[in-house]
Amino acid sequence: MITLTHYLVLAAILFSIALVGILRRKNLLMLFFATEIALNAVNIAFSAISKYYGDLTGQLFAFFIVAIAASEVAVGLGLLIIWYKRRGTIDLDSLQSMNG
Amino acid sequence: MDHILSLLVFFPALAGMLGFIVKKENIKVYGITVATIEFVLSLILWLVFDPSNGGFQFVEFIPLIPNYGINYYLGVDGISLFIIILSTFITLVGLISLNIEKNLKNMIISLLFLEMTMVGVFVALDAVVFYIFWELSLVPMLYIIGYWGGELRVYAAIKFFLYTFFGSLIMLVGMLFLAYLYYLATGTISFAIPDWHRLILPYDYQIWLFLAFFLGMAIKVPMFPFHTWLPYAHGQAPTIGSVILAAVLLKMGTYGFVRFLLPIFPDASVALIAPIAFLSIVMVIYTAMVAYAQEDMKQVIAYSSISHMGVIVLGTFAMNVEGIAGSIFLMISHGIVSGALFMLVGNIYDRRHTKLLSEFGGLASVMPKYATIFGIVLMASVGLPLTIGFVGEFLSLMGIYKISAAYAFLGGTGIILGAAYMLRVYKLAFFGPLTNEKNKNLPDLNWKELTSLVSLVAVIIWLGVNPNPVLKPINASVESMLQLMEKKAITKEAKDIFAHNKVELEAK
Amino acid sequence: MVEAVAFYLFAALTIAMFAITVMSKNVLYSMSSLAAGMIFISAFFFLLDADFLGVVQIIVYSGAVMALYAFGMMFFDATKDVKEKNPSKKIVFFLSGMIALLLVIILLSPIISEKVKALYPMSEEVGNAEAVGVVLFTKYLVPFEVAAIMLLVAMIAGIILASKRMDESITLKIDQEIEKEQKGEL
Amino acid sequence: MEKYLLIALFSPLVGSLFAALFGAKPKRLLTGIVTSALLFVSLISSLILLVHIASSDDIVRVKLFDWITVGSLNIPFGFVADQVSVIMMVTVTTVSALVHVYSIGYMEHDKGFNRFFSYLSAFVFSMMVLVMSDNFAGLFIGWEGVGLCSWLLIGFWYHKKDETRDINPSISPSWAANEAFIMNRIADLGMLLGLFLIYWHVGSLQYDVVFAHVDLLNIGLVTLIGIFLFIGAMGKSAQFPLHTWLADAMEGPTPVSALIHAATMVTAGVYLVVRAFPIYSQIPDIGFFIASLGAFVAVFAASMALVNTDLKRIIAYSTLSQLGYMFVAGGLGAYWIALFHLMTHAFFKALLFLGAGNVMHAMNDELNIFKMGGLHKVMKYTAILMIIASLALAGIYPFAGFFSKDKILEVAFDSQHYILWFMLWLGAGMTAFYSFRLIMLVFFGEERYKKYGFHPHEAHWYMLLAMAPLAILAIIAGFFEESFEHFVTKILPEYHFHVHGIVTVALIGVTTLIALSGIAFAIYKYSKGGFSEKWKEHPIYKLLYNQYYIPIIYEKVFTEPYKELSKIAWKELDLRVVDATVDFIANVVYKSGFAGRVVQSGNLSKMLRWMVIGLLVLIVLVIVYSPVR
Repeated sequence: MITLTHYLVLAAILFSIALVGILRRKNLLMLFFATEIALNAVNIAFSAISKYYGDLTGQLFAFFIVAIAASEVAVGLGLLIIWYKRRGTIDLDSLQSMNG
Repeated sequence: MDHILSLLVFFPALAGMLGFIVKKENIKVYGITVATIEFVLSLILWLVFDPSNGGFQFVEFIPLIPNYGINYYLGVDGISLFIIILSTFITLVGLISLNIEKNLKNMIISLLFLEMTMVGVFVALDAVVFYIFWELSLVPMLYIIGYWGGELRVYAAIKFFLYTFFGSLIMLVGMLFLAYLYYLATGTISFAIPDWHRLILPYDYQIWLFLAFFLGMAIKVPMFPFHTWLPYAHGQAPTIGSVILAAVLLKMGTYGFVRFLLPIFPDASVALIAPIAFLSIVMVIYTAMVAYAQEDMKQVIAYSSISHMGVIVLGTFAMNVEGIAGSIFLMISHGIVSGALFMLVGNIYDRRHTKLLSEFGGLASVMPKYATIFGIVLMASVGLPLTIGFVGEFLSLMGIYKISAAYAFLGGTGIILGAAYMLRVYKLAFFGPLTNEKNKNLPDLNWKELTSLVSLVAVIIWLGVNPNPVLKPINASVESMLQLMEKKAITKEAKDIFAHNKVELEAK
Repeated sequence: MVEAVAFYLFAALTIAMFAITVMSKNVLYSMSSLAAGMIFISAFFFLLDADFLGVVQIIVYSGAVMALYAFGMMFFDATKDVKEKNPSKKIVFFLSGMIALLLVIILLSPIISEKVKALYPMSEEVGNAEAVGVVLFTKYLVPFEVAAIMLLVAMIAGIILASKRMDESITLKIDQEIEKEQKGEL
Repeated sequence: MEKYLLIALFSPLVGSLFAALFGAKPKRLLTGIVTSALLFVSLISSLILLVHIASSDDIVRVKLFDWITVGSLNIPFGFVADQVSVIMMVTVTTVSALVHVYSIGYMEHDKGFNRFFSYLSAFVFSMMVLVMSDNFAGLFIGWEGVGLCSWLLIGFWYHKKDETRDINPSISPSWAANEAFIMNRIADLGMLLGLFLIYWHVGSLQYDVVFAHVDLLNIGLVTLIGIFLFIGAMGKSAQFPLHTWLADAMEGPTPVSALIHAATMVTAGVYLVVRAFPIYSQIPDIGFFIASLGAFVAVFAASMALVNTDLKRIIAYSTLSQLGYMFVAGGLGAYWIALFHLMTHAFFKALLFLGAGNVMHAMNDELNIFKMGGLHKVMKYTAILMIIASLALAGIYPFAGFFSKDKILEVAFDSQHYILWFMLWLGAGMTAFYSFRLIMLVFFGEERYKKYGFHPHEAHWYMLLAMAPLAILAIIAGFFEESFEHFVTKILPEYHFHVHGIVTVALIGVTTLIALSGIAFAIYKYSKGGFSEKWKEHPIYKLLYNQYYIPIIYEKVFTEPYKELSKIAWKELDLRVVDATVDFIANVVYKSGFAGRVVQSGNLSKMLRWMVIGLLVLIVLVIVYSPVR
């Protein structure tokens, strides 16, 4: 029997994979990918909870997350392209102008 | 008359906002007009004030956040009434004597804003409102010191701001906790000070809360050893800044003592008389000595301010009518006198652009009017009878004598040491031969300076000869406060003190 | 039983896909595996009776988002292997591992489910898409509209950002260039 | 009668304010005339009151309005003219009216003419407040008021610069003024404490309430009150060890010295003891201490007068010495005798000072008596007046000093304090000697002033005329002894002598003898050219000449260490410890900010790592503080 816990653990694992990506990769594009994974992991958790508590709110939350992810990709990619045009690289370490 | 307090608080600020659209040439007249109206309003307040009523009058109450007991709650009693009048009076006098060219408009607007915060602090009966005004008062002062000050102005301004701000934050924590305790005791949260006055707290809580409040206020007073921001602030501030700082802003601290510490924590206050008296006495003697060593005229007066504030604190913790009423009167008199002294130093600074005592000498022969007024104010400062300075000092020391003769004696050394450093200044600046060439053609006071100073001198002598109109309302309020404290006292020590802290005729 | 098999199968697939996404040096591989992972995730939604969400997942993620990425990648040199100087892997894996471990611990612990009361209970009579639609257009109408506006804004922003002639944009010039320009060097 | 009381009190104030109007203006003779006239008004009112009280025994009381009302404290502006205060009023107004007239001449060339009269009349007002007040607080107002005026008047010639002690032992007028003020403040603190003590145990500061209540207080308390009040009296009356200011106060104009530092203000301490007799008669031990201190000062001050060369300082020491006599009488319970001596002393000492003023005027403010001599030829009247004053001071029959001073010696003998009596007796001899040393050196002998190129001249006729009444009083005042006693003992306690007849006569004889021999010795010695120069090298001479080195000791022990300490307090303690601590805390915060700045390197991947670490910490916290266990 697959319980809520199964789903949640799966979500946790996926989220950790995303974290690995966020931490490990320096390529901004890869960071975007990792972010998507993290969002999806959370989505799974939401819909699982929604199902096991019999409440639609979780699903709707996931739905809005998808919307946000889509917008994020649109804007983020735009910015990324600009950056690439100007600098010729999308390496994270090149984003150093915020030096404190 | 229902909303006279709101009018008093917000009129200067609103008028200050309007000041932005006033032409540059007219701004000074505008400022003086506003301050005069404000002053007249405060006098009207006094006129309609019922001196025999010890409670709060002209109370205004508008709920702001009722769930958390935060309300727009104003009121005035004998304790705050005269400090309000002092604030408006000093602002007016300061504006008249204002002698600044640089960005005059901003100066006058900040002064009017400052006036709002000062009056606001003294009329607030809700701790949150009190705290808001308390903190807001830092902003214009920071600007005044930081923009118009001397060479080290930024350092001085930041030190002033951060130091006092630090203290107030601890006080804020105290306030929040007190409101929480109120909630535990009654089931509703309240930030109203009169509500807190009725709250009887356990002794341990009292001590800790007392310390939290005390720290915030002690820095403002400033009590030794939290006083070091003051000489810098005074040394760097423009004349008007020093005048208002010494005359009114320092009084917020001692006013807080009377308004919060004594009635809310009577047992803790009694328990901590000894350490506080010790600090005050150190403050009196030590700063008097430091004042004696100063080479800069303004610094002498800055340190003398601290020294006198020590006597005020002593009087406050005398826990009897004489002492507390005396200390409140001393707050007013110190406001007038130190304001006048700073103004006088400002006058000479405007002429010579130096405040170093070594630059002066023999000024009495070139500036006789100046010397005369300085002399009168000086005598008020050292507490000569029939000047305003005596009444408060006499009563404060008399009050603390009942607690302990030693405190009164040690605090009283202030009158000797005070005479020593003030007379030293007077001798160095005004007496002796006129040696410095630059001083030979100094002009005497002009009408602008004379107006402001003479009005201060008039108050000095009037309230010195006839302090009763002021003392009567103070007396009524202090008496009712002491009754409250006596009723609230829980420890034996406090009960003893309140029961015996009055004249007791002895029979053989 | 079918459910269990499906869950484990898709779980393994998703994890594998995403692992490839994260570890691969080639961006194209990463993207492809990400797209695949997304589709596999929608399987969970179907398993969880969230049909509508599953469909949205496939359409939005695998369709729109991945298309965006694909187009975006055309701007970059995607054929090259990504060269990164990675910091110590130990820290990365330690942190992620710890978080995973702790999350699992948290999630394995029993949840007090009795107290949770459904706000919008699922009904058996109507289909999932219908139920979602009802809730979405009644209770969540305002957020929905806001989300729509957000998407619109994001779309416009994306277009403008990607299409503008970057060489002359003042807003994005870095300070040095502005200075140079002021000095008349540019 | 209330009307006269108020006129007597306020007319000096009116005069003072009138003169103050012209304060900074050039000399106006009018100010001098108006203030003097108003003082005569005051004098006449006081006399009317005196006659009224003497004839009807009616005590006049006036209450103007409440001054301070707080708690149970109520201090009114209340004034009383009873037997004691009316005597003081008459004495004060007499001397001050005459001094005012005299000053018109004395200050005629001074730039601060108007200012001077303003201060002088203000002084008289304060003194009247002091003596007429019906409560201790009012007394304190006058007490401080006369202190203020004394400060203003000692420092009247403020423009003079500071000298070393060798050139001018008082350093400068402004220095002397400050010294006087601060010294008095020290004593005032004692007095204030006394007032507090009275208030907290009696609940009032009104004389009648306090004195009615004294019997009920326990004796320790009364002793303490007595001590505190006497500390106040010590300052104002310049008793040891607070005496140094009086000699330095001679820096003020001479009329000031005559009025303030001889006749009136310095006797305020005696007045206080007399006024507070119900307290002091309860505590004879303190009384004896006061008497002992008085006797000590009587001899101590007289010894310094023996060798001094400064005309005014000699008279100042003699004042000090006479104040000692008064305290002996007061301390031993002979209050009316103290008051009597106070009055006669006021007359002849003012006369002496005014005479000295004439001499100074004639000698262009030269004060060294060794630069004078033979002046009687040019200043005949002054010489006569000063000799009258000196005879009175020495206590020769029939001059006023004889009656009052002799009574004090009798009291000392009668109360069986023979040591005190002996000291006073010795003092009487010394007094006679230095008085006539002064007369001889100034008015007789070789005309040394010619060597220094002085051209002395007699003073204005009205100055001499102003002195004449004082001279007459110095001669005849003694004969009012009986009526004076009768008058004031309606309030003050009588002093009952135990020795009578032959012993009294013998005492008078012995005292007169030593006074006469003192005079004779002075005349003999100084008609022959005085003591040899060798005497000046003698350690005793130096000790006396340098006032027992007390001013120097004070400077080394109190003033200079205080200056040093305050420098240390400021530069070391305040700046280096207190302020540095504050700055240190600020610096720690500032520095830790700098240290923590590394975190914000701007590198995104590092930031991400920090973020994840933060996340980890949060999750750990969630686990640790989880509400679900």
